[in-house]
Amino acid sequence: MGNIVSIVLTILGALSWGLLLGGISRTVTARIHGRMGPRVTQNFIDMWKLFKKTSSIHHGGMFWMAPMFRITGAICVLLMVPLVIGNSITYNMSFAGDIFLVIYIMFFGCLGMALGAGNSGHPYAVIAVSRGLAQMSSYELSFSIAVVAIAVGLKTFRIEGIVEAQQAGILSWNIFRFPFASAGALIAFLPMQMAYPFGIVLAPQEIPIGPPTEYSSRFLSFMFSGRALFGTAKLILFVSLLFGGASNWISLLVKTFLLYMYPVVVSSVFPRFRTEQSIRFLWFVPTSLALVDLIRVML
Amino acid sequence: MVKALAIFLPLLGAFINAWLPGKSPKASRVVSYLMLTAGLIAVIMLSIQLGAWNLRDLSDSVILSTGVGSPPLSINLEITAGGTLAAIVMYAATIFSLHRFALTTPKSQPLILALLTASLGLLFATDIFNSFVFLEIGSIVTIGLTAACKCGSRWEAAIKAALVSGLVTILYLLAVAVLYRSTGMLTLAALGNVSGASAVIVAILLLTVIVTEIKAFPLTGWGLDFYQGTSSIVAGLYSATWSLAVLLWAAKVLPLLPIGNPIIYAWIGAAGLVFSQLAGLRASSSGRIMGYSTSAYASLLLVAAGTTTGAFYTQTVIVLMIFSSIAKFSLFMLGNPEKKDQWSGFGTLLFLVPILLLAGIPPLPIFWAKFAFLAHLASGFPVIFYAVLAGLLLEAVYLFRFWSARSEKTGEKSAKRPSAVAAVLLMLLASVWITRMSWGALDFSGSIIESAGLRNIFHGLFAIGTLLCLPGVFNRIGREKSYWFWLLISGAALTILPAAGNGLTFYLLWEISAFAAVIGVSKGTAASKGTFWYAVFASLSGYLLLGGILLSKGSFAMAGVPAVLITIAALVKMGQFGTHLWNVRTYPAAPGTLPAFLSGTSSKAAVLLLVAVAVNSSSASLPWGRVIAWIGALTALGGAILAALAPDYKKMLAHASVSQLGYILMGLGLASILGWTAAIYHTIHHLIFKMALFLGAAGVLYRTGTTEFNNLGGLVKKMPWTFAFTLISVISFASIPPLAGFGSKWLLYNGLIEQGWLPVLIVGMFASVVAFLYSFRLLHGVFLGQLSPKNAHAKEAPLPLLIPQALLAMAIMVLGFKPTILLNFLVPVLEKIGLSGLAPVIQGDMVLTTMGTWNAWMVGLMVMGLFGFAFVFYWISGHKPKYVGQLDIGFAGEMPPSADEVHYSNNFFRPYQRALSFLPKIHAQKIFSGVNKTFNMLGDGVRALFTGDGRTYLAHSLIFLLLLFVFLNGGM
Amino acid sequence: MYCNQRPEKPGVKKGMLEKINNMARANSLWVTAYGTGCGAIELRPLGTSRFDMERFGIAMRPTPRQADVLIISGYLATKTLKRVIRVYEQIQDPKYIIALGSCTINGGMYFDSYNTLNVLDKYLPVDVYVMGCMPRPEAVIDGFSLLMQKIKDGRAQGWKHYKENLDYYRENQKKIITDWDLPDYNW
Amino acid sequence: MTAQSLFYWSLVVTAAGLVLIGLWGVLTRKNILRIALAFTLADTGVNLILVWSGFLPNRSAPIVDASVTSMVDPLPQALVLTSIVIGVAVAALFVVVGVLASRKSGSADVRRMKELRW
Repeated sequence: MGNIVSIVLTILGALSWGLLLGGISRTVTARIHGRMGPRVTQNFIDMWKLFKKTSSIHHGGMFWMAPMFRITGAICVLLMVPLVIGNSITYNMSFAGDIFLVIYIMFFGCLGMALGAGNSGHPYAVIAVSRGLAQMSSYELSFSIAVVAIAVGLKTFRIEGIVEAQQAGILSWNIFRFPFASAGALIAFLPMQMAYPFGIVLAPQEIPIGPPTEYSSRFLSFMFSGRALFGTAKLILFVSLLFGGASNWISLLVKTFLLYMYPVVVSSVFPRFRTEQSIRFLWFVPTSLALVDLIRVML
Repeated sequence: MVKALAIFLPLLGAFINAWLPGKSPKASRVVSYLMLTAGLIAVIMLSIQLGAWNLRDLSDSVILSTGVGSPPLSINLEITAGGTLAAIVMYAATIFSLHRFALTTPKSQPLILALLTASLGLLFATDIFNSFVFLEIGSIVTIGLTAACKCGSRWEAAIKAALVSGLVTILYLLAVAVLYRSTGMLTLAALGNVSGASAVIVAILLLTVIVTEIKAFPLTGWGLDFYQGTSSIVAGLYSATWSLAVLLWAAKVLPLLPIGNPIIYAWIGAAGLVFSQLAGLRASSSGRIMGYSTSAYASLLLVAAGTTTGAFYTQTVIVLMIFSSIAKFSLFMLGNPEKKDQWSGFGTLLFLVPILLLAGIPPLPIFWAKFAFLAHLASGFPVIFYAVLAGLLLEAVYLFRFWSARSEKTGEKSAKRPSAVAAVLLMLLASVWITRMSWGALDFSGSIIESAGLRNIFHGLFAIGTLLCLPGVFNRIGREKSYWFWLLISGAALTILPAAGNGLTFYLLWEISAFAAVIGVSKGTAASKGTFWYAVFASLSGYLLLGGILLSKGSFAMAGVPAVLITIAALVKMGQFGTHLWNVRTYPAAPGTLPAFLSGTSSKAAVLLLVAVAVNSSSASLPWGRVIAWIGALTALGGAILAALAPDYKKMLAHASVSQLGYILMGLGLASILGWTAAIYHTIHHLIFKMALFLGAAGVLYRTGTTEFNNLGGLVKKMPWTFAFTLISVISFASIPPLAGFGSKWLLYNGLIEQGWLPVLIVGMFASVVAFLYSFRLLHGVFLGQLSPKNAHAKEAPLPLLIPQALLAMAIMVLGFKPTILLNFLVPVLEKIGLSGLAPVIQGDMVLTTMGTWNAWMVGLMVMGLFGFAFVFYWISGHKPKYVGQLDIGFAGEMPPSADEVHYSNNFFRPYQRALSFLPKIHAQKIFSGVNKTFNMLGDGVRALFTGDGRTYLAHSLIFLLLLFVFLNGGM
Repeated sequence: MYCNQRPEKPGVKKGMLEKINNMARANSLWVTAYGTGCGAIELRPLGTSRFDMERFGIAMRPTPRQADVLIISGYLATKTLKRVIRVYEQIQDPKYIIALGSCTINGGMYFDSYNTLNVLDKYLPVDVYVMGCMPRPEAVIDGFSLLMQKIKDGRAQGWKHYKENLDYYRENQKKIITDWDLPDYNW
Repeated sequence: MTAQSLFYWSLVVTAAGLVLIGLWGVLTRKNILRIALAFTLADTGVNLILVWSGFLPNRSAPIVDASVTSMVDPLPQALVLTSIVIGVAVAALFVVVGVLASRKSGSADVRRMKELRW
């Protein structure tokens, strides 16, 4: 029962935290631009407004179900990662699988969203999916190398085990024990968060906002909440993988906040790659970084 | 009395015919038929008397003496048991071709009967000079028949035959003179008595004569020109009577020649086989192709003469020569493809059986002879064995090209060719007969794979895979022809395959399965190319398998070269690493549900083969497991990228199939329990999802008539169930939890990490991510996006295609949510084999390895629970969106002009392709066309020998003679 | 191929919840990035650091599906009207129109042009007019704040009016668009 | 050298010469009829060799009458008869086919009869 409560609270908390972080990031970006920016609660208002629009359209079954896929996929990732180490009630479902399961279940939501975009019939949506998948297949390369290097180095695939192995002080964090793999993973984190210079999926200037082009009203609000959840889940995953996890709630919030600001800041100062440039960059730079640690682990 | 009748009735008929007035063709036909039928009966009686039908001992004989003296002044014939079988064929061929001669050249009846007489005489002759007489009669009649036929190049063909026969006369008589001078005798047995310098002279003269007459390389040229130039009827009769007689006569003489070590025949034959078949690759006219095939069998005769003796020699030669002659007879009787004969249905089968016979496909008779013969070669003459294998493979290539070029010219009119029908029936009867006799050599005890659990898995897979393809066989489109029979045969052979107890049985079932599928593929639309590639690669893997099995003496406990050969055979069958070309060409061309069978079920035979090799080896591992795993990994990656860029639904699935098979290889290469668990798991999983996908593709093709992405899209509205099943399969093969695909990847990665094969792991993981590219492309290109107006009439796929898909989708769900059902069965089975590594621990729904955990049931519950919750939330929140069509999109205030213009499908992953552009473009196609070009060049080089100038052929014979002289003198 | 159904007439919603909803709507105005005339140039500075419309929660959306507000920026040519109708009808309810400049009120300096609509109200339900030729960004922001006030008060009901009187608007629109090929309602 | 051995050797030399000339002619001549002639020459030579194969010194011809006590082997001579007959038939056929073939190709040149090749 406690587990169920924990799961519900985790979902709600992650949603709020994700939306709040989104609002903060909009403000931060505005300040970098020299603007005032919206309220930090702006994302909540937007969500509410979208949720309460009185009409909406859909283009078919997959279009209809895509937000469900998206939210389900995001929550699955969220629940597979233990939140606060030592507090076993916050481990949620993480006993059911290891890091490989998390890597693959991340695609669940992506595929769902891609299917919805495809079903919408809008060419831009599909172009964006094509770009997104191409890019995803590229950054997953370096990310999976980094994960394998860390997991093999620590001799466990269980995320819990990976976090526990980092509890011996700040220098035992994987970012210091596996600096190259971490660098690779952190570069892969940028396209994961659709940050510039890798923001080719949503590219508002050429394929107006990509996959959710046709999504309106309540569908869009589901999409946004899915994105917020997924973003939070990825943050927690990265914190667990590289930054020693969290031993209490404060450190979880602080670490995820700081990690969230990294793509926001990078994103604000970079222009965008072309698709093939992005793919090639991701093939070579982060991959070769991550490979260094993989070779180290192998030897 | 019977003996005499059997031989001389045709002669009598010829004389009567010659004296009959020319204006009564009917009477002469009656006479001919009477004489021939009576003769045929006599020969059959003789053969029964001599016990020829058991094919065990063919050397029994009776002597037929004529006249008062002894040979050479009179004619004495020794009627052997084997010879009577050939005589039956000759008689039958003459009878069945008579009506066609009667149609075209009614006056040629005496010639035909004379040809038969000469053939029979030569077949049974015991004397050198008698043989000379028959040889001359045969040549003269052949030239006469050619000159009498109605085709453009007859004079040229005749003059070349005449030139060669003139030279042969001279050389032969010289040999006769020397022999007589040396021994004072002219019987064939006298050849053994000659010694010293005379022996060399006699040997080289007669060998040259024989090689020229049987048209073995390099003295083939005149035969090629003759077969090409003469009419197909003459060529058919010629090959079934005179050519057969010459071959068997040569078989009789060759062992008697005073040549020292007969291995020289085998060398000439083996080299000739390779070179002539190289040149054969370039042949295009049917006559010439048959000529090259004749040359191949003549070379085989030489090899047999050089390497075997006694009853085995007789048996091999009789079966090989008789049945190749029948095959050529029926092919010639079917006419020239240049004349654009059209046929369909039974006609194509008529054409196919002889081709398969010539290529030595089981259970046709030549297969048995070739198998025994090659086994003999493998045991003692490895180099010759390899050369013969290579030559036979080349022969198969051009024969299948001939067939596939032919099968394209199908039409409405069915040819009525009783002669060919009779020949094909004869071949089929003979194959039943010979198979029955060889039945004892087969072994269905399953002793190749000792583990009954593994065997049962594969039995079940093959049976289920075949059964699920069967309901949809009648949902064919347009020009596709009925293929269910071949699907059934192929599936049945596969289903029995795991029970094979020895190499012969395994190879037999393997080839039956492969070539039944080849025939099935030929029933598709525009299938000629697909058929050709499939046939060629099936032959390649078949011959590699054969080589491996024979080199290890029929057992699967092997190492070294045989194991490598067999592994390569399996890789070719799986389409790995460059050989994917055949998959990519075959699957799109195959009709209806056949691609599902090929990709889902048939390719698993290769997995079975690898398993068989591994479980019989000492350490339960494949040779060079690491290399195999790398091949698997690279193929998985390359196949995935190619699949993402493929422009056609079925082509994409073919690439994807190759890619997914790569994972099985990675698992098998590991040789640990985890790896094998992953491999077998993925084998089952691949069968399930690939069949579902291909059945879905069959449905789409059936309803829309196309599989090109450019013409598809938006079908989800029209075919929702097909889409749903395809979606489940796609999610599964993209290895997204909670469906079945994740399990195989998880087990595989655990296995790879356990063994420390991290680079392989990385490539494999990368490939699995690239799989997302094509999985989305597949769903979008066919089902999502805009519905093209071309497909507005499409509707849901028919039930026979849908129900199997539904079952498979259910299997995916079950396997995904409760993989422990399978693992609980599989892991104990694999633990007994003796693999290295630790087995995964299964606790309830939890699967544990040393490093990872996986609870599929909990994951499944979580995903389904969340999904269900979201679903309910949708409903109760009162959200009622309005459904609008795909064209109602925000399109800058405009209305999309047409669905086709807003459907993004062409060059879908263009940016990816651009990003890949730094790679040199290594197309497997280019490599293979390079190979093709090389072979063509070699073939051109070889066939430059055959200039077409008759005198060149004479020069070839003389040079051959001189070389023999130098060689044998040097040797002595 | 196109959905041809007529829209249902929206019901009236009142109460506390609706007020909260209206607050949210007013503070999150998403604008279709669609310029119909010269006034579009005045919208660009709104996003810059000087005027920064984001502080009011106003954002540009590239697709009508996700927008709330359509800005008719200046004179509306007869040719453009068809596109504007389609864009407007594709926006999901509730939706608002801000009309910029004199031309939208009475034709402005183009009042006697053969191709400019003089009174926009007859063709589309305008919620807020912003006068000027052209109105400066400050004026546009002023217009937005007016719209926000109207929404908060529940008075921005142009979209309802449009749906209820679709026949009237269609009749007027069809007078201008002689080659009418749009569906009955652009979903 | 006795007359017998002179005869013996002249037989051998003539026969061998005829065969060689014939083969040379077959290989080098281009006219189809000349080739036929060359074949006939070679044929004759071969027949002589056949006769030679039964040749025994100091024997008479195998025509049996009272005066003959020892004769050469009669068998080859019988065979030669057959061979000659066959040779005639072959030659006749060759010439017929050659003439008709040259009519078809418009020339008796064997090099022009290369429609069928490779």
